[in-house]
Amino acid sequence: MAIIKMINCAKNLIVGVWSLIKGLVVTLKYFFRPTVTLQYPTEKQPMNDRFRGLVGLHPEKCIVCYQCVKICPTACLAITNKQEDKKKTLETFKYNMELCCFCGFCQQVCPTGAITMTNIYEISVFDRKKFDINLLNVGKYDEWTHTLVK
Amino acid sequence: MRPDEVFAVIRAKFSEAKEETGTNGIIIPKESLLEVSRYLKNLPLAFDNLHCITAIDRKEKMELVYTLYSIREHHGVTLKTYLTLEDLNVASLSKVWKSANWLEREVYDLFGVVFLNHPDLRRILNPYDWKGFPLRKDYSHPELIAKPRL
Amino acid sequence: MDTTQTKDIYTEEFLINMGPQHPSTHGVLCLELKLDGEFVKECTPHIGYLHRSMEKIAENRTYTQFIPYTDRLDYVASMNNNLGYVMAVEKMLNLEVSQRAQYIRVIVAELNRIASHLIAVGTFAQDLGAFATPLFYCFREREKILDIFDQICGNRLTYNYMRIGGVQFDFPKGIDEKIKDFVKYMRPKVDDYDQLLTYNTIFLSRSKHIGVLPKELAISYSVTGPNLRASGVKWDLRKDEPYLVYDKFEFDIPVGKNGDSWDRYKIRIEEIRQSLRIVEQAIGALPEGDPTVKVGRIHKPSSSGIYFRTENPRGELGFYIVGDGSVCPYRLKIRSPSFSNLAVIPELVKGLKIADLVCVLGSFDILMGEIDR
Amino acid sequence: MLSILGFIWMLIVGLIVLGFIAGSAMFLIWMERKVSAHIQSRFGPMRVGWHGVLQSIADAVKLLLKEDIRPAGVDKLVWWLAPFVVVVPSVMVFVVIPFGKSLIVKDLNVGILYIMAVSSVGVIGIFMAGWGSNNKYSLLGGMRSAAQIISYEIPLVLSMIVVAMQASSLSMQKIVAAQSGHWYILHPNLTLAFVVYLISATAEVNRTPFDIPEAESELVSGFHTEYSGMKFAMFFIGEYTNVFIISAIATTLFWGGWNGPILPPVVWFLIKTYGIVFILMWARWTFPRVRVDQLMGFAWKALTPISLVNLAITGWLLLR
Repeated sequence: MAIIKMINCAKNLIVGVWSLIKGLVVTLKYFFRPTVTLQYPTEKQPMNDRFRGLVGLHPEKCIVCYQCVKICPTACLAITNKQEDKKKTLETFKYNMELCCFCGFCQQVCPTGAITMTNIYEISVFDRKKFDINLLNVGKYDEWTHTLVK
Repeated sequence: MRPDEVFAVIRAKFSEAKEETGTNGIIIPKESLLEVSRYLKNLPLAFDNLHCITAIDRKEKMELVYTLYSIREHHGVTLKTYLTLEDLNVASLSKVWKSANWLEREVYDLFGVVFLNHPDLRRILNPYDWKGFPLRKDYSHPELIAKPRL
Repeated sequence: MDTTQTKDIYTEEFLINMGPQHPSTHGVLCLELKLDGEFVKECTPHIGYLHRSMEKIAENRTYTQFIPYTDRLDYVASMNNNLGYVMAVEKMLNLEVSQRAQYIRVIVAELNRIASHLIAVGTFAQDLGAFATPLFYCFREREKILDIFDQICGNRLTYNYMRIGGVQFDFPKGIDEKIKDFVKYMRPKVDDYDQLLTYNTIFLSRSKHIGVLPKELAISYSVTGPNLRASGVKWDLRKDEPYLVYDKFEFDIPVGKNGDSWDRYKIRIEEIRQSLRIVEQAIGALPEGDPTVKVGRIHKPSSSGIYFRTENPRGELGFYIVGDGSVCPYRLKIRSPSFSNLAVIPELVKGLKIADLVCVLGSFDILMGEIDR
Repeated sequence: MLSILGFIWMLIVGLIVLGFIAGSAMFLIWMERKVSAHIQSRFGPMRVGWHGVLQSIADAVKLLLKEDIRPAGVDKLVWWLAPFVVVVPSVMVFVVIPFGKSLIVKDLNVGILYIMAVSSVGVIGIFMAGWGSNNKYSLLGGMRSAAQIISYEIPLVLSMIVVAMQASSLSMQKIVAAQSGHWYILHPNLTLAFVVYLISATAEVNRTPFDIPEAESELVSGFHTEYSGMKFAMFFIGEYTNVFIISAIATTLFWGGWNGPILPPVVWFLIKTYGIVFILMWARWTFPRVRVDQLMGFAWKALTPISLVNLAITGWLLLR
């Protein structure tokens, strides 16, 4: 009995050591493989067409149908309009980015393609007030785009 | 077993059970809930899995829904109980199915239904010193922010 | 408290708060531990630190508007949450979904299952002290899946891809080649994990026979998903109550023997293999058609209560929805798998060491986002 | 006159060694980050200097400038003293490490004994840190560390004694000189001793798979949770100095020290040492951590008997 026990013990030891060596082989294999990460701020992943970043607007296309405001789950869009002889025109288009959950509903529901989702995703600022964005302002995203690497 | 067969078996044992029209729900008066669930746990029905407990605030009454499944027999049933708002007490099922413990705590936390003989009836999702029961329809909180326009 | 007092030297149990800030509680879970030296005498979980009142929010949102919120339940398997929710609503509406949409749903759900299991495996290894290396390997592979999702739906974590009645976008050009490549790439990697971790003797001795969850206890606590299967119960909704087109694919349900931590880990590794099989079959049989639906459609279902559950990576995700014919649900209950899975942990860890507690917690793969909702 | 010259020489070598310790700890930290990064398919530090070689210096400056936070309720003296108690013994061990034929601070005739005595003082520092921090996790870490290091001391010492018997000297230089022909690693019994030594030394310096006093995922870094700024840096320097020391001792005792053809002795010594350091790092980034009872069981049930048997066999081989 004792001999069988000893043999089993030795067998376990050998199997155990062999399993450890196998693990070491795996890590050594990847040690010599090329790395897969990017050097982030200097190298960036290419964005694809469907990426959902900050909300952008083509004001000339907007027909003030309020669909985007109605579908927004977090109520981060707000529109006011002017009534000029039966034709509505856009007056203000406020976007509270703090509430935005980047779901893309507003872009998908827009009948004329006035709302787009931009590629901007590095959206940290030091001042909370900067999250209240006037989408009609042309230079609204300068805060985040001027540092972008082209 | 199909849902109507399950109902037939329950009906044969408990004459107070009623079938809800349109769904597979079985309405049980709250007094016999514990007895019925003890019966359901064992053969021939073998509902070994209490999957979900939830409450619905129907404004004038509180509806409790127990979703049961049987892993052994591959069938399911929905038990329903109605409580009046004045008397929100019901027997705890945590002795029958252990999963009832936390699920009942959750219902207590959000709706204020008191489960009698529950081993550990404390709030679970809200802070322990929270006032009120948030999922009731008459609940309001000063800090609730504006809903989106629907 | 049990105190043995001899004059002024005495010993007593030692109360320690593990969490809400702790590296291996997988989020903001607080475990109040009563320790006797290294041994756990009592464990009381405190949850709710991530409570965002999803169920109350749902009562104030339209059926479509709630889809992005489901992303935030189990945030490493958003596709599966989306799927469970939209299928529950479709069941209320008796909506037919086109074949192509169903296939696409299966493919993305299975890819997301792989991504989720990769995180489970990686963090479990991390909890056992295999510092960062398996985690990084898993994240490397997961990144490929996220790239695919990024192309399909435009986001890497909160996909918001499923729609009531279909999906938002059709597959872009060339994505099926990419998925096929991924399946080819992934298979040898799973073998690597086997070599690096699964049969490693230290890993085995740490996780074998630790936190054994017997069959009856698992069923009684309504533990679901891989954790239930590890306890030896052959129960998978994809086979037992097939939804979508799962009945058309060939795959096995891995079942564990002992129900210990190692089994729970091993089931996940095997499920990655099975999911790869499903993805491969589905991408080969992808039918033509238009899977997309318009997002602006208003749904006004009415029902006195409908319960629908799907097989999520962490277990069975159920939605109980009551509709009163208005645009918003009257009541929406989310039955999250991790909630029930966590409830069993205090019973399992009694008498184990702290290191084993971490091991058990890691092997259950809980996620606070869906526990606290 | 001669003794004054000898003393000055000792001082110069001592200063070189002291500079070397700081440099080597920083280099090792960089090396660990690079090795772990490449094992994990990442880059690691890349920005400060060529491939981030100066990263450790940047980190050291950052740690120096950091606020030194003292948590409430600490045992002031013990808490303050602990980092020094950890660092000083590991620096002291450098006295007897032979980098070259004459590049040794002082060739004590009780070299091995000195190493054994001094290096085990470090555990007191770790225990002090655990006790003084007034943190339950730290206390658990300190307790574990005391139990672990005391247990692993025994196989460590037993495997070093084998070398002392083979060389029939305790002096490090004499041991190296005895290996000028063939290195001790070529003897089967000494190979076994080397394996035992390496395992127990890994446990001795609390590195994965034996890092239970730190145990990031269980005890949240254990004994040094509450330290910040330069005190934390001291623990770090202590840890990496220890890594260098155990590799250097392994080189000296088993791999022929600075012996080697063509290249100068110092280079040989460093090549061998960093080779062993690489093995330690490789293992650290591959294996999971063992549990505390398995760790103790392994020391008492496996390593100690093996090294005792090895000791007996060596004795028999020598007296034969």
